[in-house]
Amino acid sequence: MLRYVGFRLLNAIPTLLAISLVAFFIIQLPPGDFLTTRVQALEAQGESADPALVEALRQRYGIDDPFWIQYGKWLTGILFYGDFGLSFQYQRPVGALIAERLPLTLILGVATMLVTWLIALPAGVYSAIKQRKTPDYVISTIGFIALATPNFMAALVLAFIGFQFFGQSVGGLFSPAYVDAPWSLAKIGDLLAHLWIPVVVLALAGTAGIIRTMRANLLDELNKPYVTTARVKGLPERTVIRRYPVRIALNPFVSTVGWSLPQLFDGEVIVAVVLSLGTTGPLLLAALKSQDMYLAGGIILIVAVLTVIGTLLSDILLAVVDPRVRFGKA
Amino acid sequence: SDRREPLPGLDSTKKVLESPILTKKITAGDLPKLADRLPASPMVVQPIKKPGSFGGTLHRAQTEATDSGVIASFASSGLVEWSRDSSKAIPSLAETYQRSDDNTIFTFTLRQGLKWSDGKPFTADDVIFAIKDWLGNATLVPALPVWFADVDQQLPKVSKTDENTVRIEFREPFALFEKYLCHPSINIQIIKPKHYLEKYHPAYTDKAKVTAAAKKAGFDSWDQYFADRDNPWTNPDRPVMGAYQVAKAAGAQSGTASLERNPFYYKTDPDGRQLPYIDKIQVQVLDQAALDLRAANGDLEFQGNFLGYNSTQVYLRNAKAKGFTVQRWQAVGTLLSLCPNLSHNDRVWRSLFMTKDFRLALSHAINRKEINDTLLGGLGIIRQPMSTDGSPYGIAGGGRTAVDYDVEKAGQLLDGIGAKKRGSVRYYRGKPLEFTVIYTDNDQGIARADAFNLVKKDWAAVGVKMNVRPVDDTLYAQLRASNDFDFDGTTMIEDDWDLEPVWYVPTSSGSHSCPGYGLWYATGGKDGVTPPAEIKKLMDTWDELRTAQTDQIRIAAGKKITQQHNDNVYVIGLMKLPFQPVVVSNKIIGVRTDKPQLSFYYGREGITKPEQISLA
Amino acid sequence: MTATTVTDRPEIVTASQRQLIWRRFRRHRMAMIGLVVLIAMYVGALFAGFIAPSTPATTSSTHAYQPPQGIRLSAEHGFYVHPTVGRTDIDSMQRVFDVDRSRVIELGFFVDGPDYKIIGLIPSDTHLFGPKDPQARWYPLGADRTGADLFSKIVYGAQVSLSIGLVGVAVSLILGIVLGGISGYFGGVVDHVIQRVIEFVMSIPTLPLWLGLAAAIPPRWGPMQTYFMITLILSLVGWTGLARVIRGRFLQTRDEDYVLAARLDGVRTRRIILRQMLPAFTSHIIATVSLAVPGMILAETSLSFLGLGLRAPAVSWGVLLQDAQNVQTVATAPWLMLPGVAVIIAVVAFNFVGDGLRDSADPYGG
Amino acid sequence: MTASEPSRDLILDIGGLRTSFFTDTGEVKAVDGVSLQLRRGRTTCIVGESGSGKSALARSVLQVVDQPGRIVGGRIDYRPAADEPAIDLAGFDPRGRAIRAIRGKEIGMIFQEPMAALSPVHTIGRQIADLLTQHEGIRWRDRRCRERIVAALEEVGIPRPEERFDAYTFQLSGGMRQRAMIAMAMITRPRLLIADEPTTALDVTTQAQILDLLRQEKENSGMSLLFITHDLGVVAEIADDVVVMRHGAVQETGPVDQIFSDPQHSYTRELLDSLPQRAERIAVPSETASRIRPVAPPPAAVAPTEPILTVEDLRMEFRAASGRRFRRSESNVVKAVDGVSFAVPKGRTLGIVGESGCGKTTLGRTILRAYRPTAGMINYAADDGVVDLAPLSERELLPYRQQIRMVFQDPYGSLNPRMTVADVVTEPLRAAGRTARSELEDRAREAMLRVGLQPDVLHRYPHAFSGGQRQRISIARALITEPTIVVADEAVSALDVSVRAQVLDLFADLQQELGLTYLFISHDLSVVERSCDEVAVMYFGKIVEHRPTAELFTDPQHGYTKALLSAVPISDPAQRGNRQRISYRPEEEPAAVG
Ligand SMILES: Nc1ncnc2c1ncn2[C@@H]1O[C@H](COP(=O)(O)OP(=O)(O)OP(=O)(O)O)[C@@H](O)[C@H]1O
Ligand SMILES: Nc1ncnc2c1ncn2[C@@H]1O[C@H](COP(=O)(O)OP(=O)(O)OP(=O)(O)O)[C@@H](O)[C@H]1O
Ligand SMILES: [Mg+2]
Ligand SMILES: [Mg+2]
Ligand code: NI
Repeated sequence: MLRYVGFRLLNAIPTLLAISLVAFFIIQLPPGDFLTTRVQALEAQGESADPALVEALRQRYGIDDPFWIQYGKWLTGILFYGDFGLSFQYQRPVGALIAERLPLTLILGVATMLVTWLIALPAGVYSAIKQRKTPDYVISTIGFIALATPNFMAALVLAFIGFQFFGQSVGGLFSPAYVDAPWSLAKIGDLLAHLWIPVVVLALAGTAGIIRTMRANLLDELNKPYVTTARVKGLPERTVIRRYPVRIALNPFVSTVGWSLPQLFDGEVIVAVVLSLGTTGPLLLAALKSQDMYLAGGIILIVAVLTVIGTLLSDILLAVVDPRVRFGKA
Repeated sequence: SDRREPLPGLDSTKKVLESPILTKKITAGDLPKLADRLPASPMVVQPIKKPGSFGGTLHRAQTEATDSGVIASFASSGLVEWSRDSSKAIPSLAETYQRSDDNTIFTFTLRQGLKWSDGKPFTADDVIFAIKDWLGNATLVPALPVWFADVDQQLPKVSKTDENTVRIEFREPFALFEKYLCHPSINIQIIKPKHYLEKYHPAYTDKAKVTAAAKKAGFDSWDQYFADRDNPWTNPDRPVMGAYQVAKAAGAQSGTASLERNPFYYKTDPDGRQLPYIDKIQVQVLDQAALDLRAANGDLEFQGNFLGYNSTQVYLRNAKAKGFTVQRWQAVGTLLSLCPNLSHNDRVWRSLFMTKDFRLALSHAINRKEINDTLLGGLGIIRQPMSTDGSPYGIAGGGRTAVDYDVEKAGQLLDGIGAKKRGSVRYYRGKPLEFTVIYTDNDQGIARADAFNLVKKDWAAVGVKMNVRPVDDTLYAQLRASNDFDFDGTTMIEDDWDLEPVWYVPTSSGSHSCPGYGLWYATGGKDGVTPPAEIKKLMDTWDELRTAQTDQIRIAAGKKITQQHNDNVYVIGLMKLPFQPVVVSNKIIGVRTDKPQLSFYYGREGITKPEQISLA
Repeated sequence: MTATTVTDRPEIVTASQRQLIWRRFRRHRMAMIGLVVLIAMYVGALFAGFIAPSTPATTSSTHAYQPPQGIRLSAEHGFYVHPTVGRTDIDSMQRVFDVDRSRVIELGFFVDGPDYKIIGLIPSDTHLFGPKDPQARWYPLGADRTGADLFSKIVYGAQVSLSIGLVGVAVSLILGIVLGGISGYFGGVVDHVIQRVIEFVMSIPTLPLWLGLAAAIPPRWGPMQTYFMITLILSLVGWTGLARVIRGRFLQTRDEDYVLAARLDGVRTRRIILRQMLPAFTSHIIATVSLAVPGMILAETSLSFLGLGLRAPAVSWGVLLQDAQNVQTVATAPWLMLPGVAVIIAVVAFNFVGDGLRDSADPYGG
Repeated sequence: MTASEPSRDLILDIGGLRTSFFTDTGEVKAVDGVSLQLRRGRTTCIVGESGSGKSALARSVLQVVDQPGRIVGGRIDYRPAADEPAIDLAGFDPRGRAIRAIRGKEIGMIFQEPMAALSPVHTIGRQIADLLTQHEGIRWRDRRCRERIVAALEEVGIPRPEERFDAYTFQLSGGMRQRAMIAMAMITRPRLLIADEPTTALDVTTQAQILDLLRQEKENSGMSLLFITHDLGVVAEIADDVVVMRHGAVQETGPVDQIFSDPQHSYTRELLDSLPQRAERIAVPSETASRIRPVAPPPAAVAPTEPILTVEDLRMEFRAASGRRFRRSESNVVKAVDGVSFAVPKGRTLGIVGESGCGKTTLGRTILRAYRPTAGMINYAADDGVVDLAPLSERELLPYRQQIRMVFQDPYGSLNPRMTVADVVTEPLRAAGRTARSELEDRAREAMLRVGLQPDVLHRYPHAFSGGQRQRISIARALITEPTIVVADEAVSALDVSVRAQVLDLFADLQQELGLTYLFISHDLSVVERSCDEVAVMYFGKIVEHRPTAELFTDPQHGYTKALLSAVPISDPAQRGNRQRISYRPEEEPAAVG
């Protein structure tokens, strides 16, 4: 087991290197560089930058250096000093910027995931059992509508409803009164009051896919002879379904659960932007748009590492829950 | 709310002179007494409405975490500052201020006993440190900014005659220096807390030590660390002279910055109460939609910057219920315009664009009224870009050239320059008149895509084909800098362009209408496109303005530039927003009601001298 | 040998399986509704010029933010609406529409209107329905901020939005099946390499890929080229998930006896993959596709939201929705979010059709 | 209703039962008015044509008929004990509580296809424990639970039951799975056990063990047994009563002796007649011998022709996959075929027998080059000279794929569930591409008719057939290309005797007509004896004995052959218990099977 994990981790190193390289490349793909965006941003505010200064800064930051040199600098910094570089935009170390946003990102991600799964899995099972009956159609329709509603639209409309009917201060995860307050019950309550919109938007959007897959997987299993065997044992129908076909239909989900790890980091970008959540998503988006390459690169690298870990985790989990995999029979 | 029971500060008129939160600190022994904090002669500010009471938090919002505009608006401080009508400089940190008759020597005498927010004395050394060790350090500032450069990009001579007197001497007259000194984003840069920053500067501290500290903090080099330490928006430790100091920076996960009052602030009201009245400012970073909803919800007590004109309707709808008013300030920098590339890389197009009749024809061909009716319900202000009438450089009746919709005239003009129609498109020297307008998409004010598409329709009617092409920010900047575009769609500023002349005079490759000439000017003719005589004339007039010895000369030169624009329509204007909404909570006292400009150059909301506003 | 006389046409052998699926599909009520809706939408998109009473480019200075106009019916005029003139109230900044009740705009079928070309070829100016007077304006779903008819815009927008999904999914499906199939069927080194590539592509977050690639589209490209590139970008990002799934299924199916049996029947590899193995996961593929097509439609809207991809004056549902992305719209012109409803209807229809197909193709299904 | 005295003695009384499958193409009346009675404490065997509705009947009793099937009429009166009232099972809601109390507790059931009947992701112990928890309230964590299950596993003869308790289904051989299924059905000591062909998958020795076990259980606890089989030998071994079914209806019922000695119905007679009887050589009473159809004379003893297939020192090793994912395993190699050599002359039939897991299937598949052999030669005398198939590439093999065909052991698995039968059967023709499309359907119909299936089922999917029907589809598919060699891997195992006879006749006819050569793999020795010219006995991958059929059966040499022969059930209830079984165990459990 340990050897296997070790082997997989070794395998991941070239993947990660390749990802870091490509990520770094992609970030620089759009024309211009951080300073051009900076100039443009200043101009949008009515200021203008002196081209001579910009040129000097460009040299100062080494933005004009060849791709390889920049990449090399970045990578050696990470590898040897754990230094992710400095964000151009914030003029702060990238590591600190990411660390700052991590807790909320995790809270939002985990909450979303839990809600999604808690809604979707039972709904999918029920939908499969009631195949082509009214509950199936109702669940499907709701799921599809949730899936089809563009996230940003849902977020905006919910935010507006929150404002119009509940007088809620939209945006961010805390009301102004609690932002700076130390943690307390009231603050947690305030967080929950703000968390519901993004969680609902994100979770609902995710349910349809899971409902569909669960339903399909389960339908494939429901007619298998081993289900009849279970019935013949005299088990109640619920137990039959839960213990046998559902158990097997869940496997594909187990094998993807690790993948949702990286999604925590860039899945909610658009909603997070609309609702001004202080998570890593908007940070990444802003960094990409302003070509703040060390910041963007840092986040992408973390996401990539998480992906690799997620895959590994999935594989291990799958092996744990599915003996066929464990014993190499599937 | 005026009739309410006066708060303690007002009641026992001269007894409560400082904010209760400071009184508490004094009691705790953390702070010296008020008399020891104020300078010998504090600057007295006359409240706009009436003296306020202490306390409260002002809530604001912005869309970018890195935008430090709130510092310039609410916590700026300089040797001098704008007078209340923004017409001239008045001494601020300086008790007295003189400039020589020829605009070369500027002398400041500081108030006695000024203190930084950490209680350390503020002296002439802090100014000299900022100039010599920051501006004068090639690592920190690789190229001198326009607002502080003498001829040949040299640093002016700086000296102190005594602890409280600073003298800045330019070799050539610098007519705009005073204006720059008043600029709330610039004036704070000329004073720096030497006692705090010298720890991070190799001229004062061992370079190895400075570098090591920088590395430890996660920076590659000392200058980055210095810049970080020097940033009043992100570093709560940096001493300031302004009314507020950042207590928590906005980078944190909540995206919220909080500012707290500077206990050593040097201004008082006429009764001797130490300003500001309001204790705290909280700034939340929000997306535009959320910010608009916040404003509509009455959560933002006083805000103009970042508010969308298009959402005015929503603010107005909720204003009464949520207890705020929507003021209509003058909109600045919203005049949507099309800049033909006068220095086009293509010779034929360059000569065509430089032809006045062509520009006039294009201008006449636009049905501005229709665009205005469609997009702004007819409320927009139609004019060509240039200084407005009442402003120093404005000329009477300016901005009206060729704004009337006259397709026939446009056709005649085009025929006149030899751009004849073949089929539906005109040809000029064998080339079809087909152009691309680049612009960055931005729906904040006038929806650019919609406006340009309407123009496209109008121009098509006179045989000029235009492709409307929204481009990414970076690409936009790059295309412009490399002089590689036909038309640039942008919003123009009108007044105060002397502070950023590129809008009207091609002084650098950042020019919107002729970057090629701008580069030529900036490089002294080494690079770029050699401008024709009329553009050279524009540049000469600009030089005249910049080095004017007196204001008369400066203003005369400015008017000349305006006149030249008015005659030639170098940039084709469409229209600008009728106003800029500013939400003001009913609880706020002391906000100007005379519809001032919401302008970057006057510190935006800072034009109302926010240290004297208070929460009832 | 004794040959039984058979009169049936030989095609029946293959056709009947399709018939079987179709027969079951027809019993799936929601799927049938979905299919009808989809066909209607695609026909609408194909004949956009004919269906839309106006064109996306026809603006009006007096009808910006015109709310939807309900149709009235009277004996005298048949179907009609009253003409309106809009203005902005300076105090409230609200759009006010003065309805002129003394005049009517009669509506009818097969009326003259703006010129267009049927399927981009045959010029015509007959519209399915609209005001009888070609100069008059009627806004069944309201107007946008330039006074253009939203309904017409939605109809035209369907052309891009509904095709981007299909083309994108087709590309990623082909990539996914080919690469996933090769990977899963042959295994070994090929599998290892393809797996690494997939893992690699999947590890790159989509956002930077979108941004990077979309921003790299040359600015002078026309809307068609941009549209094509966007489709390609979307599908390049999308194929990996499918490939992974298909590979997994291939690995599983590869060891099934019936695959071996087919091999021993002398069936060639390509045919084994296509005819024997792929059908085993049709239901999965259908499920994935019916989720992916809407995924593409939504991705296009997301790209538009991020300010990438297509932009006005190109018309797509994403572009239209992008204009609706502000508080003002939600508060004062909610009808501008109707393109979102179009997205929802299309997505739901797609999914029900996919569901129906899945259920009908399932041999165990009742 | 006052029960009359004899009905008290009935544990199950089925009356007019009708069960139908409602398919797209219409209603399939699988059970069409069956009435039958089961006596308490007795074994009732149902025999009948394949597809006659035996499984459907069995499943109807517990209301677990597969979708889209359902009981449409009739009653199933179940009387738990003589002094208890009867309850009508047919009237219960299939998902309801009442029927659940019966399932597993009162009536146990063993399914026809044990491979798929167990969950792949639960251990055997866990799956059996469900019953204890549900019906006896013994929790999974309870120590007694494990004890009971281990004991039950031991009872059915699963070696090392402690270990197997934690084994997963796929870790067991087919025989062990079957036995685990039986253990599961019997752990609650049900009053009635329904066993649907529980021994079909087993080799004769294992089958004998299981029959013994069932018999014992019946004697010890008075369990009643409803036993479905097509093997009249088995019937003769264990039945008290026999029910003969055909076309969804009961043709004849009666005590076993009566059925065997004095069959009333023509179909029953047909069944018995078609019995390939080998008992005659082991001194059978004359009256039975008279009914036995003489073995078809071997095809005209042609002068020993050149062998069409010569296998030389063939070896096929599998790298055992266990634990691959977590341990880089010390690769333990399974030598499934371990140096096999033989030659088959053209037009002859070679039988291959041996116990489960000895490598019969692997040998057959290797000859067909389903695997690339580890070593050895497979020389095939094609029209254009002898080729060694062993080293050929997939592409080079294509021409021979039409000539050497295989009937798969597991018909269910070898039929693509998503292709209609028509497509499956014609696939080899289409692959070869030499047959006109227009001809395909004709060929399919013809092939179906040949194996005794109606062509109108061509458009059904494979799952909608009974086990025996599927097997015939497999045969049709193998024969449709008019091959020269057919490897028939347990090709008739699931067929009832009458159909089996028909198929065997078909094989024989084709052999005569076309000079077909067969490799006949089977565990059913009676079939082998009837249809093979020579027999090779395999034991652990090696051929231990290879001789002409008659010689081998009369005078087995190898110890294993002797054991095998002694375990064959004799189709004569009169012979029951007359025979000593020989066991051959040179070493205990030499290798794990499965
Ligand atoms: N799912 C199904 N759909 C339609 N018809 C079915 C289905 N399952 C079985 N049948 C049909 O029902 C009939 C009875 O099948 P059943 O399985 O009971 O036969 P059986 O007597 O057990 O045969 P065997 O001895 O081959 O197992 C057969 O004709 C079969 O084709
Ligand atoms: N693909 C494979 N991988 C690993 N081992 C295998 C494989 N196929 C067969 N074996 C092993 O080879 C041995 C022979 O199996 P085979 O299926 O040939 O037996 P058999 O004689 O046909 O048995 P049965 O009568 O039960 O069908 C068994 O131990 C089996 O576990
Ligand atoms: Mg059966
Ligand atoms: Mg076998
Ligand atoms: Ni024939």
